[in-house]
Amino acid sequence: MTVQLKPKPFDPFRLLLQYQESRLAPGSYGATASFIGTMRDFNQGDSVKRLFLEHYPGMTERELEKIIAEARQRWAFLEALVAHRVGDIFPGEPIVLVVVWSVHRGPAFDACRYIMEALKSRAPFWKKEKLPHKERWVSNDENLQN
Amino acid sequence: MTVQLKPKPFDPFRLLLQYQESRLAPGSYGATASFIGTMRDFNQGDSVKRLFLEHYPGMTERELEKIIAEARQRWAFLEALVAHRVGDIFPGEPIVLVVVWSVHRGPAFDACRYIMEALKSRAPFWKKEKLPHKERWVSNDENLQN
Amino acid sequence: MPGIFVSEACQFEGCNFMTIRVRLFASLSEQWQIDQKTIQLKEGQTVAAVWREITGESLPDSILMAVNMEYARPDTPVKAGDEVAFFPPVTGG
Amino acid sequence: MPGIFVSEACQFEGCNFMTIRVRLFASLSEQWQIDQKTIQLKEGQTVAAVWREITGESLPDSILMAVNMEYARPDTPVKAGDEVAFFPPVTGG
Repeated sequence: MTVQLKPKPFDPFRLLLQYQESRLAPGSYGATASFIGTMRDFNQGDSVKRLFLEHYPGMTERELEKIIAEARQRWAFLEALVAHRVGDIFPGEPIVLVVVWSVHRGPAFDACRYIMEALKSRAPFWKKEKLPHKERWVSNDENLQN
Repeated sequence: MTVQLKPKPFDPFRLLLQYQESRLAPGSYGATASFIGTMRDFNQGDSVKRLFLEHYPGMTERELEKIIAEARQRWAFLEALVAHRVGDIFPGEPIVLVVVWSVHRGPAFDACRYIMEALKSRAPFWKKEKLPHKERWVSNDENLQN
Repeated sequence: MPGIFVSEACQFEGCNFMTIRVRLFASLSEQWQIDQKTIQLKEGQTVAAVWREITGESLPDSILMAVNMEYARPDTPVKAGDEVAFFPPVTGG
Repeated sequence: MPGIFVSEACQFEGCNFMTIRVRLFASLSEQWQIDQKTIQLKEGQTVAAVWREITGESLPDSILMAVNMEYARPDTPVKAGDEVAFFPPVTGG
């Protein structure tokens, strides 16, 4: 179970594979469910040039670890990996990666989604969008849909 | 929307990335949900050495395309890719890949799971397991759990 | 246009037999030692009749079936030139 | 052991003030021009009192808060040495 905050752009599939090779024996898992959130170049009808992602160092990691621990109490999975960008992000760049490995598919699907939904509603991250002529903090209502 | 049957081992993330680069503009999608089913070296308490995956050429592809079409009627997503192995498969090798790209996360998660569940219950594939001292066809009851 | 298929299935006028291609898969193929087979069947028959024709038995509940690569039921009618398939519950993914 | 914290917060005996570290994030940090601030507060106060101390206003419903990096509520008590954070609803992922 690992939580990683990424100040620089990262390759989610490379990270996934590295983690998989270092933590899981081939043949031990039957299901890998993953989710990647990627920065779009539009939001709420506006063109978005850049995103700044602020977080609360210490609390953010702790909250993500709690979310994974809650998921482990509900579903039997082997491993989970959460990686999240912080800092300046540009369109097309990955923002978040959630991966869950399990023996059967149910727990992988369920835990992956649970972690992602909980992250969206509780993990201390804040997005500020750089539009062509202004900046704006993203509101929670619209973010929960994204 | 693409369905691919794979007679040889394939790299699911490489396939996903190739598809993504050829079909989706960077910045156009915000969510990528994927599922990979991998061959385990155990099932029902037995060690499994090899799997043979039979299918019904023509009907299998058609049924997978129908499943994707049904998902498209229910959820707004941009692209979906389904790849499935056929033939001899060894432990640790990927069997199935389902990926869905969408603007927001809900449709990607929902459609990915829907496609995977429908594939498990309807797509004409049959698994035969090679155990150390015998072979057996996998039963549907146990397969639906896997 | 059933007339076209009848003339395809039979080589003489007034024939009321049709040609059906039958396919079995997985454990059924092993059990009945049939992979693919062409049979002649009277017109106006159903999928269940195709099964009886090749096995001499009635169709078990647990078996799935397709006509021309679309899922079908025991009472689905078959016509000349159809491909009728029987297979056990699927186990992919 | 509150005694330890009191002696840390105050440099003389009998002091009933405590030192609290306050942090604001995102739009709140911009609005109040405060990123991080250390305040002295009477003992036995709550998170809501910390907010009043730094802004002079009462705590809006829409604001989230944490004490020592755990989510808290307006009536959560604070003690000497605590880190109290205020932030808008989160928008990660």
